[in-house]
Amino acid sequence: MSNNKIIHWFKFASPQSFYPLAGKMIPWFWGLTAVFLIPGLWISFFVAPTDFQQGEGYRIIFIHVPAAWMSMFIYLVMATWAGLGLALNTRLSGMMAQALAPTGAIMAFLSLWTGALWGKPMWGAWWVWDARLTSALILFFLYIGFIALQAAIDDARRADKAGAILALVGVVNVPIIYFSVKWWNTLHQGASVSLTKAPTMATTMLWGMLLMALAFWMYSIAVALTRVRAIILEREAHTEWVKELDEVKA
Amino acid sequence: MNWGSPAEFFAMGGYGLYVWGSFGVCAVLMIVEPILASRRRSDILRSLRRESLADKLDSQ
Amino acid sequence: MLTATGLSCVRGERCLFSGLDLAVEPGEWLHVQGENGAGKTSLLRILASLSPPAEGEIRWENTPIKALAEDYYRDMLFLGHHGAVKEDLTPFENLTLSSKLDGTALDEAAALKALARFGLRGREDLAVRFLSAGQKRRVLLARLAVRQAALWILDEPFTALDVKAVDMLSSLIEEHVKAGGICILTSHQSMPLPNGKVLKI
Amino acid sequence: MLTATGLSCVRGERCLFSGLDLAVEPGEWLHVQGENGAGKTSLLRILASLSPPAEGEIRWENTPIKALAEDYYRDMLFLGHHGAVKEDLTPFENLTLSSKLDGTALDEAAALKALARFGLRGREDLAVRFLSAGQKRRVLLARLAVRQAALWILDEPFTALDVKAVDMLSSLIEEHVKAGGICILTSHQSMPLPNGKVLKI
Amino acid sequence: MNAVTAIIHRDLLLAMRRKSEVLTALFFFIIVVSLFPLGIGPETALLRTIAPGILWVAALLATMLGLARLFAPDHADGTLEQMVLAPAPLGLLVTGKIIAHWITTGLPLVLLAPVLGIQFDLDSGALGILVVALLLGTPLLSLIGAIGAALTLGVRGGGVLLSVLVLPLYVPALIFGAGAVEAHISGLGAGGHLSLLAALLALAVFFAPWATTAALRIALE
Amino acid sequence: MNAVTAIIHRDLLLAMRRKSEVLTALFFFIIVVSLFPLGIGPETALLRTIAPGILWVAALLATMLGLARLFAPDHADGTLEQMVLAPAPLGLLVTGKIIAHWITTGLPLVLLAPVLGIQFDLDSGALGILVVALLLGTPLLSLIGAIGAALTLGVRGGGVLLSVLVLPLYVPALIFGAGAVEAHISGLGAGGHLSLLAALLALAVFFAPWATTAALRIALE
Ligand code: HEM
Ligand SMILES: Nc1ncnc2c1ncn2[C@@H]1O[C@H](COP(=O)(O)OP(=O)(O)OP(=O)(O)O)[C@@H](O)[C@H]1O
Ligand SMILES: Nc1ncnc2c1ncn2[C@@H]1O[C@H](COP(=O)(O)OP(=O)(O)OP(=O)(O)O)[C@@H](O)[C@H]1O
Ligand SMILES: [Mg+2]
Ligand SMILES: [Mg+2]
Repeated sequence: MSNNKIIHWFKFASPQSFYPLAGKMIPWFWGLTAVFLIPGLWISFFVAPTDFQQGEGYRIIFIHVPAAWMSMFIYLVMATWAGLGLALNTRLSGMMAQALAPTGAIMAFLSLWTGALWGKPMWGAWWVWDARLTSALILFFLYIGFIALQAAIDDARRADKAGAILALVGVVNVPIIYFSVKWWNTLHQGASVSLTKAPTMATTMLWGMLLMALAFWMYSIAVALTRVRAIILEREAHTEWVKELDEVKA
Repeated sequence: MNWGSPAEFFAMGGYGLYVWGSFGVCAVLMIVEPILASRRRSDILRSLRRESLADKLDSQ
Repeated sequence: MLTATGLSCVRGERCLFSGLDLAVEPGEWLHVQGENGAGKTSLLRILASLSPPAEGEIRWENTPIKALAEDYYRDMLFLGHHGAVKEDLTPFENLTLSSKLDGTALDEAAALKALARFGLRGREDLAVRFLSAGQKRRVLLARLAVRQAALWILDEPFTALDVKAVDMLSSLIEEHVKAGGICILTSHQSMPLPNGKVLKI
Repeated sequence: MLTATGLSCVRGERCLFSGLDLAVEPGEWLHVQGENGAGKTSLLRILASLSPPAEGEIRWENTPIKALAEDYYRDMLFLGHHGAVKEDLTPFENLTLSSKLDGTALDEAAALKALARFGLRGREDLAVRFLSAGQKRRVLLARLAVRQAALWILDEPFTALDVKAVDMLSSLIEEHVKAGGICILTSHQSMPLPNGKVLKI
Repeated sequence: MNAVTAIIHRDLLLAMRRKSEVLTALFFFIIVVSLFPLGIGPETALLRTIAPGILWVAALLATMLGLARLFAPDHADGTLEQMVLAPAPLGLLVTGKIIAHWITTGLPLVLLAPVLGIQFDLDSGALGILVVALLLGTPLLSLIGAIGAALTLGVRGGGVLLSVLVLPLYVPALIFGAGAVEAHISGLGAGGHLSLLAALLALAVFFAPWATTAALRIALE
Repeated sequence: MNAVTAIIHRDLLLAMRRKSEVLTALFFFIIVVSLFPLGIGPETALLRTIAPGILWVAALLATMLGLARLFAPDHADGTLEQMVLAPAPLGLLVTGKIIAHWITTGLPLVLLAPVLGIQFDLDSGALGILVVALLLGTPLLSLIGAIGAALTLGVRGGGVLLSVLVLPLYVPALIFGAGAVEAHISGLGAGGHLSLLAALLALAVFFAPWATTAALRIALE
């Protein structure tokens, strides 16, 4: 591969060219969020039938499951960015990881919160120390650890690298915690959506969940891009290109 | 359509507290988070603008 | 020979220096001077490869130090603000253990001799934390005397030393440089040694 | 007036000094000299009532300092090897908070002025841990300049300071002594100030 | 009095400067509490019985971890010397530091404990007692802890030594504190335990600052 | 290789110089374990069920306490800089330090655990499994902990931050370790848990020194 090509490829990984690009993408992702969210909510509340066992309480599933999925997915994406930053020493990667962490933590929190609110009517307890729940809690702690570590380090470059190591070590941990379900008797529902087996859920419910999950996904991208723009400005405050930006000169 | 009246809708078959507690917190967080994120950007922009103004005054 | 080209160093939003070039030949020493906060410590840490420069490159015997890594460390000795002496160990233990880490074996007699040379006779077996400020620094000087390294990088080595110890250290540096070594140091006092260059930042 | 009679100091099994007498009048300053490990720091800590002497007594304005306790602390300012600056706080916060602890209110302008006087302009809001060795000591000098105390006890105050800062500190001490204050200090450099006495241990 | 507020102000400022430290102390509490079910297993009934004990032990440990940093940084950078030499009585300054310590570590624990209690399926009455017991108990922990922190100051192996000194002293607080909640759950009143806790607190308020001051003077000699 | 033995030698020497530190880590372990019967109450059957969990949590906490001092003193006095600048590869030196840490904190726990297990009325089979599990688990704790210690080096609020980082990473060790003993007690074999623990250890032996070294270099920049 020629040297030029590498440089070209890296161009998008530079904060300078990513900043305006992200600015252009944000409205689109907000639009997509709305596109998925509105029919998603419609199905959740007005199309999906009442569950014969759980009554209306089950409608929490339409945010519980997307939040739980996103919390795990965002962690993987965050760790990937962090690892890229460590390996290739690109500035943008660390910023992306830092921008994703709070969103991931919020998703993890939401899955815990909605799960707890679901558990009270279904199981009669806000919380049980079941493997699935516990592993979601640990995931939340991993996010908090990542955020706290980055907050505690002043130098941004150092914070990125240290955070990257932590994220990578944590990623080894996630599947271990997740699969330890097998060694534990569990009250929580197992995965009912899988690629190999036919879905056991009603199709309308499945559609609602998928739409909501897509909405959450688009939302996460939009927020992360918004945040990464702020982070880029904070870190590159004293570079020429920032000083030349229209919104700064104005 | 599952609901006869708005009251029925808000009662959620007796699970109103739990369902709206979940959706409510979810909505609040998802509204507050983007606001905070863009606030963070406008904060840094404001200080950058002040600085560039100060630079201009210096050079005059 | 140590050369650096186009070094620059940024701390926070402040650029301490930029476009700094230097070259020190064997048999020379360099006195880095500058006001408080000018960036002397930062420069020395960059030269010792402890922190990377914002820009520029450093070469040792014409090879970039990044590529040399451990080979550079073998040739180089860095003494910073911190003593790198363990307060709980005695001067003797500190000296022998640090030379073991450097991969050079130091026999008992040589260690005792070096300590005695720097006025630590009678304190060999007292934990370092009981020593006075100057005596702690003298333990480091003993290390300087026993470690074979071509390049010395010393950050304010004269701190806390009394007049006699300052003389001893000066002559140690003089010997080292005469024998074809290189020494780079900072100090707010002036140093009347031959073959010195001065770098002001 | 500070007088000490028959002071002795024992560390481990070593007697650092004994039967030491001293008297310093207002308008005088005392330079404690001695080799590394002679016991200067130990003496100064005893005079500041931080550690008790093995024997002997210290009087301030003819009253034993033990009896004076807080009244003595109000009149006395001690700066030791350690900076007593909080690394996480800014120079400005360090200065105002420490003067609050001393029971003297310091307004913002006075604090900023004192910091600027010691060349910390532009570093008022940078956490101290980012400062260079010399800049950290300069924060202490600013404290010296704002605190009203009759008796200054300074352990190696010139460490890490560059030439300009050394001059500033010297003139600060000179002013203080001229205004009827007392200053006791250690330093391995010689100090050409009027009204100085020397104590060798 | 001025000096006390000055020192509280300073310590809170320092705590804000390292916000993450305060938050992480809280998370430590949460994490330790969550570790036990992981080690013990998920049965709700079992966990409910041991919940007060676990919450209290975790509170003890969380308070204790922060103790090492109560005087040590001030000692290391010489501020403590300056405090001893300050014109204000050392006892007052020490009280100020203890109050700041409680505000930054004890108080958040008290506020968080009910949430964790819910995870262990405690009912609202038990949660109320838990909060009251912690409200009385955590200042006690800070006060006793300060003595230990002062005694181990500058001593080699301080951190661990500190816990060995302090944890036995915490035992009464643990017994009455966890006991109060358990007594409530098992239908006996919690009143007796709580008033004993209050009595201990009153004792400590008078005694601990004095002992801490004495220990600090010794450490600095 | 020479450098590794040199560093182990030095760290053990330092540990001997502050013998009290090693001993107090042990005492901490004992005290934490003993606090639970105080907080929970004396029923033997209850205590027996929760014993493995409590012993493991206490072991976790005891290891964790010592972690803060794994690199911090070397960092503060500049020795770490010298280690980075030593001709031997930093990874080897780090491995040496981790080994020394395990010898001074992990090993004593392993030796002491059976005694404490007896206090909770565990039978000899369970005690055997406990020892084996700890023998596999404590090096794992030291290895993972070293990464956390290196990451929080010189960072504000290091001590507590360290625990927040490290404790979640300890969870698998805790689950399989305590799980092994419980599986044995409940009649299922402990083999599965133990081999998982061994697999984790093997993974950590390769991965942890590397991550620690990288973190140390970052800390010193
Ligand atoms: C605090 C409590 C809870 C937490 C932390 C939690 C966590 C999770 C997580 C992490 C997932 C994603 C797992 C996956 O898709 O493989 C999930 C999915 C799910 N949860 Fe929960 N949950 C909680 C409570 C509940 C309750 C009380 C119920 C219902 C009674 C419930 C029902 C479900 C269902 C049906 C799924 C979807 C499973 C699938 O289709 O894959 N959860 N939960
Ligand atoms: N984050 C930061 N933001 C702004 N300035 C910084 C930051 N970190 C360090 N500095 C500045 O960088 C400089 C570091 O200087 P350095 O320690 O290299 O000085 P020095 O020449 O060794 O001084 P001394 O003679 O006092 O030892 C100081 O002026 C310090 O104020
Ligand atoms: N436990 C002990 N046993 C023997 N000697 C001790 C003990 N503790 C301290 N000393 C000695 O006491 C002296 C303390 O000296 P001090 O720190 O007062 O010296 P100083 O005059 O300030 O020296 P410097 O110029 O180096 O600062 C040192 O010589 C030290 O070796
Ligand atoms: Mg310097
Ligand atoms: Mg001295």
